[in-house]
Amino acid sequence: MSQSQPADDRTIQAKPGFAERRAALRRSVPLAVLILLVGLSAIIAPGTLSPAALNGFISDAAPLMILVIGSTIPILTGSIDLSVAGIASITGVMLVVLAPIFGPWTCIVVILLAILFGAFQGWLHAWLQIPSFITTLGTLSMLSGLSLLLSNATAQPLPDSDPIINLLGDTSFDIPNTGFAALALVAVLAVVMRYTRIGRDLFALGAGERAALMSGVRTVRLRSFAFAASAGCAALAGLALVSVTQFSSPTLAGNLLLLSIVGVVLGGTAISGGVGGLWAGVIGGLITAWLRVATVLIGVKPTGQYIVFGIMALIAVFLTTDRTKIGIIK
Amino acid sequence: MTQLLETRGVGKTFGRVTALEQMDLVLSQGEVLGLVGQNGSGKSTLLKIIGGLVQPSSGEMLLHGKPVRLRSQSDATMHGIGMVHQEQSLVPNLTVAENIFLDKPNAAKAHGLYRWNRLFDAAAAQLRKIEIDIDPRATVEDLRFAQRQQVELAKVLAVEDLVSHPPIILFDEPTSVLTPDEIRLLFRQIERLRQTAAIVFVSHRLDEILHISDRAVVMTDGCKVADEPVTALDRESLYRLMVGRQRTIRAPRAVETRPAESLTPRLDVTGLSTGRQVRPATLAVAPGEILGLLGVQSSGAEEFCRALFGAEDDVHGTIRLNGKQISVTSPAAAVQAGIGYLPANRHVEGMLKGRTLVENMALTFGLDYGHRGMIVNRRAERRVASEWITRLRVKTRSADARIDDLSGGNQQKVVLGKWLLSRRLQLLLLDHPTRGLDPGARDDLFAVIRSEAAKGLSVIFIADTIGEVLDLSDRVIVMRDGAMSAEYNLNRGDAPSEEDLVRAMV
Amino acid sequence: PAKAAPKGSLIIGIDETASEYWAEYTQGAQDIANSLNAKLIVVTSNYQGSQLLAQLGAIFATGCDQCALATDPSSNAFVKAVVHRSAMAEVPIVTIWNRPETIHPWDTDPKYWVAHTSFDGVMSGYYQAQALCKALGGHGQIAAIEGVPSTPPAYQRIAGLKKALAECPGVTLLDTEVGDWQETKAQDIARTWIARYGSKLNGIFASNDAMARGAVAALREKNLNGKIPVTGSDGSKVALDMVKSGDMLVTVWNDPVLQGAVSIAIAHAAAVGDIDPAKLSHAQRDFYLKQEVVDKSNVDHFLELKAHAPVYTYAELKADFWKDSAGQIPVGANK
Amino acid sequence: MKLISATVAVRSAREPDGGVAQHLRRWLQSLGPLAVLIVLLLVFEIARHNFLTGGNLAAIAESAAVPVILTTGLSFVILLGAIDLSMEGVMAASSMTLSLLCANDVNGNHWGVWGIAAAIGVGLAFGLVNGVLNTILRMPSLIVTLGTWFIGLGIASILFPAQVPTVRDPWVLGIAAYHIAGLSLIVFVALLLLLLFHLLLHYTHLGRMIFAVGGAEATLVMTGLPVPLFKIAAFVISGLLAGIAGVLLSARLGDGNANIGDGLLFPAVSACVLGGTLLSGGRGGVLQSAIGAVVLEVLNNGLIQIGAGPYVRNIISGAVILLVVAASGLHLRRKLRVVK
Ligand SMILES: Nc1ncnc2c1ncn2[C@@H]1O[C@H](COP(=O)(O)OP(=O)(O)OP(=O)(O)O)[C@@H](O)[C@H]1O
Ligand SMILES: Nc1ncnc2c1ncn2[C@@H]1O[C@H](COP(=O)(O)OP(=O)(O)OP(=O)(O)O)[C@@H](O)[C@H]1O
Ligand SMILES: [Mg+2]
Ligand SMILES: [Mg+2]
Repeated sequence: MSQSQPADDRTIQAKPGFAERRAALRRSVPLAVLILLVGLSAIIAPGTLSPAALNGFISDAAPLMILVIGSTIPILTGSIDLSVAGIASITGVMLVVLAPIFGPWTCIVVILLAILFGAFQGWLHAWLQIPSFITTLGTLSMLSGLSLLLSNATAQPLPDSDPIINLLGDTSFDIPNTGFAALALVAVLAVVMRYTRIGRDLFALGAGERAALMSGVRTVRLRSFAFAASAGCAALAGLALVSVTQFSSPTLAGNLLLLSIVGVVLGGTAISGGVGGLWAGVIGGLITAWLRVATVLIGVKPTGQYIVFGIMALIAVFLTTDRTKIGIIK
Repeated sequence: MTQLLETRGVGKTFGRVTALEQMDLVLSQGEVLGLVGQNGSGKSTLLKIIGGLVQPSSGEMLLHGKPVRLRSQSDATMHGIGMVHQEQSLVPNLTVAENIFLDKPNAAKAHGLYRWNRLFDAAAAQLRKIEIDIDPRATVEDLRFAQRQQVELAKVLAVEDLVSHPPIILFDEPTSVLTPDEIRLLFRQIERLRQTAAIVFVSHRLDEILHISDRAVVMTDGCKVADEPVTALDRESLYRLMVGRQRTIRAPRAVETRPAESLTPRLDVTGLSTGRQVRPATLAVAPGEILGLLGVQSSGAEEFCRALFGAEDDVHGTIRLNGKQISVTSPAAAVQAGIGYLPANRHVEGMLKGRTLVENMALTFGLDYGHRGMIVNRRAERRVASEWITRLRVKTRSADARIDDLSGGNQQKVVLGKWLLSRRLQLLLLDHPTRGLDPGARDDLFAVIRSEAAKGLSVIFIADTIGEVLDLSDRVIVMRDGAMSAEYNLNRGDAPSEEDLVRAMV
Repeated sequence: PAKAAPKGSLIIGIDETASEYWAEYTQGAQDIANSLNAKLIVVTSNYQGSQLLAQLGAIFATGCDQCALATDPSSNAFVKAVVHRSAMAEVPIVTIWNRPETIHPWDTDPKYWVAHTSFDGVMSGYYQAQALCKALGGHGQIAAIEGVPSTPPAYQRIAGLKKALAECPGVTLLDTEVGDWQETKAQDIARTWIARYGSKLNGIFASNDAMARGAVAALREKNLNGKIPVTGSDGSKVALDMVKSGDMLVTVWNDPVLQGAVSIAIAHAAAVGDIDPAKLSHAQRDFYLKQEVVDKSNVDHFLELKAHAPVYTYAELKADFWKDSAGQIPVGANK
Repeated sequence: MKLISATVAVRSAREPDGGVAQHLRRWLQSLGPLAVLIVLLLVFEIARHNFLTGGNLAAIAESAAVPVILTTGLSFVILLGAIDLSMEGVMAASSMTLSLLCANDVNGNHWGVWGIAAAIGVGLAFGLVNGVLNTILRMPSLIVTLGTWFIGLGIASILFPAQVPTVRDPWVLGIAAYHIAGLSLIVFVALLLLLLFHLLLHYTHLGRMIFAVGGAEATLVMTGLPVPLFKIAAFVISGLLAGIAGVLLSARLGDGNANIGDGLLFPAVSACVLGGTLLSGGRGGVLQSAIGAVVLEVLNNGLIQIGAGPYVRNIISGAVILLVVAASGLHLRRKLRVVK
């Protein structure tokens, strides 16, 4: 075009505006809450920051954190995976059942099975277009029935020579290996999320599925990936759990489902999708793990523990939820 | 003429953006006011303030000479002000009757209890008033788009009965999504209301403004720059007032620059049909060719494009791109093959809400600027996106602004940028790309598309108006009832008249 | 509120707070704490082993000198982990109810896992079924409601039931359903049975008192309470009342106060050196506590006991921690 | 009008046909769950011949009564597009309140009807808190109600006296004990509530607006309607009915129990979805949800009748839920449909 206008009023500012800076501030609230909590507990009970205590905390928090990180991925796309705790539980059961067949490879096989299962359920949800809430509620029911059936509803000792379980149950530099496993998982997933198209597409799906679809995002495949990832993480969490207990049980991960949802939200990930991330999962997982023991740390009477946990969780969510990015809150 | 409403020095700022400044406007009974202006010039904001949806930051409004504050839409309704939105504002899972009375009290729902039959009767009366035959018991989402638009109209026009004084009716780009018949119906209603009401009518189609309004107000950057009777205006002068420069007349492209007769067509479609609409269609597009598709609603032009993009169910037929047969089972497969699609409904299908411009633009082809096409390179993406933002003249504070904060026309440019960013795009399908764009922005857009086509991009283009098709296309195909009914090659001097085209369409 | 557990604290891990059984268990432990002038710390797992582990971790974090722990590990799966966690903190531990067949105090962290104690589920089931057999005159059909299947008391009690039925061939088992120890589930199950079996159903065996209450409530809906005998186990107040009123046939008295007192006292004894785990016999490290059948004839005695539970003191128990032992847990009991 | 005819229309690709067929399809669709119910009844009758007896049907009615009440309340929240997970906690708190305020064997209270009112009031208060946290403090309902679930359990465990409080109040016990035509009052209370709330949903402004919020919340806000009030009202209804369910369950058990609601939440959510009250909001209603609840009870009862063990039952009911939801949505499958 010959008579093109000077683009003076249309130049692009490179400097971040006020809104961006405020958003950055908002994103750091969960971390601030975590630091505040840890600081408080250190004041109340100075021993909590001793190496031994921290190691205990890491080994207790690792399964939950892994579960939270896994659950974050489907939630980023706006779906939800309610089957994570069920998968974590059945992992232990499968370990016992399959050990005679696969020997030292059992853990790998179990994780692969979980990933396959997750991919299948993601596919079921996306391809058949069944809401994830109800899909995973259904599979949760089936998984718990199956693990009860397979284990005959009993706790069984793990095969004691499993190399991966032994590795997970061990420590390096006096720090539980499950902690390192969680870190490695975060690192791998972070690279995938940041440097491949998967991460970008996941967020796009959460921000606006139709638009993402019409921009060439493969939604069915991506959902399968998201649920496969969360199932894989859940299986890893299950392995971390049994590496501590050394026994499998069909109800091993019990109420970790609810805690993992709390964890996802506490990290600042929006349940409606599109907002949040792995880092949020890590922080949310740590906050939740801390909340779980906070009642004991601050000496709440046993009858008050539920209430205090509930109220603390609500306050934490109130502080960490970024409402500016969510138009309508359901 | 009695003066109904007056705004005095009304202004509105959103954060640091000034959307509207010192607006003085008078609305009088018996007058249709045409409101025009570039994208982002503040038309919608002004209408929303009058309609009670937005609170002004400064200034005051006088209704019948008395100052008023409108706190919400229903508040405005109670004062006899109704607004037809461009995006429909009906509640899909309620009945037609409920929607009509959503923002108004009615005896049939006094004390919070519904007397359904009375409510249906009251709604039927409203629908009868504007000669619409729709069952008030129907659920809105079961209605066709056109019917919904009529319900929307009925809902707004029902304010007439609410007040004793003449109502004020606001239309924000109502025609951009209507068919000719529907537009005719709308204009008939406007003619009917003209005597008893004050009307504000916003459109980017200058012809419509000149046709229906008595007075035209032109806005630029939130300010009123002209306020004149339409008799003193013509298309050219209005355009100049709006855009601030001369209108570029289509420069007929030299025939010899068109590689139209090259051996392998860019796109070669045989026997394409969808379960719903398109009868088997066969056509070819040459590299660098701009093909205009014309047709009334349900002519199948849109389905054809969406089928090419893999967005329709039950698609049959063969599609060849550059001579190679491709299977377009999903939009992702289409993108993979190098086909892009600019959707008509950008709010749902085009934009990632809540995301920045860069994120929106880099979504599909950002990876092409990464390392080995596998690893994301954010810096490179940002640079390319910024280039396109400048090139498309997107009016924005920053490339990192959220797309939601842009005006509609600018949003459209960003969505287009997402496709143009690509280095390997073969074919771009434009589905009503100028919808909501001001004439100046439309010319910018056309210029960009022409220059991309000159570099070899093939374009299929479904236009808002026949004028646009004639403006941009090398070749025009008219579709009717899912099949092609006529073809004109504009570059061969085979230019049809608008009458010819309309005849082929209906 | 105190944070670091003071020297000599007693810690107990219970499954839930809103339960008569666990309240009485806590009471027994509180008695001992009072007699020692020690602090009692209660953690609640809500039946979640991972929760228990994390909370114990938090308590042990600050170090705990001469502390003692008595806990239900919440399920077999967590026994080893809980014992190990306690051993790492050098806190002697006594477990109750849950122990996998394969591990024992003397072979797993033997220095700190002082003992395991439980009630004999086989015996309990056996007593109940015998009473049913007798009440039905040796002829009839009964149905059984089982607890959470992965817990030893659940399968032990059903095993006891089957053992008794083998000796009472006229009575047959119509059906078995899992009621997860829950009153409401048992009520639904019993209601379904009443509809399905009608007059064929002559008695209901419930593996605990809560489920027996649910069964009685279901019978009451059809005015069948007192007509179809119901048995339970635990000896809860409501069950005793129902035995007295005739709604229940028998319950088995497991004294949670005693259990709480004995379990924490043994752990404390090991913590302060009053006993040396290494010198204890297997029968002292893995034993059942006594239990008794309650029927209409002796229910008043137990109601009296309920109203005025004896106050245990450490000094008193120290004389013989195993006074109320019913013997070593036999091999295979936790299979 | 030449220039106007020169415009070409734009439409979103998929358009309903708007005709009679659409109504018919919608109507048939709403009958789907009912068809599932009938099929299940027939299957179980064929498998076990005494399934459709008066006694067993009455047993199903008794078991379904409380789930129906719960799904009725939950439906209001789900219609908003939100979710209420707090019911198990609410029932625990209301059960404890009831059994400690009405005549019982633990303390000297005998508030009678006021005790019932107080217990229901507890449910109402929970609903109010949920609604306020969700709408005023703008916290997602999923997490708010997860928090109040814990708080409800906590209140129950704080209230719990040293022993299970047995209810002695004849009024309370009478609710479960009094039978008409072989069915306890609980069943009739459930039917009454179902009818009442169905009418509320369809014949009142509040009900219709709760329905509308799930369809187009932004539009209602823009219109200037008091949307937060509607949402709070929906949560209050849900809490209220959970409170009533707590009372009825306690009446049936004859005592106060902190675990009284255990395991009722997820079936209730499934029931809503099975019946056609979709989690995305704005679809379905209390009658549909109630059918879903009855389907689940029939399934459960039938599986017990044919002797399926508890584990197999878990597997089968999970599979049935998936199958039914998948089958009922199959005709809606589209390339561009968004389901989360
Ligand atoms: N809620 C808002 N937040 C931030 N900026 C806004 C908001 N609403 C409007 N604006 C800005 O105010 C200006 C005027 O917008 P408005 O929608 O009134 O323009 P318009 O004349 O209707 O444009 P179009 O022709 O595209 O419809 C634009 O720059 C727009 O980005
Ligand atoms: N709540 C809001 N928050 C932020 N921005 C908003 C909000 N509401 C409207 N806007 C912005 O106001 C501007 C005008 O919105 P409007 O809906 O009028 O679109 P428009 O500019 O008229 O476009 P179109 O031509 O598609 O109608 C847009 O930039 C829109 O993003
Ligand atoms: Mg506008
Ligand atoms: Mg616009």
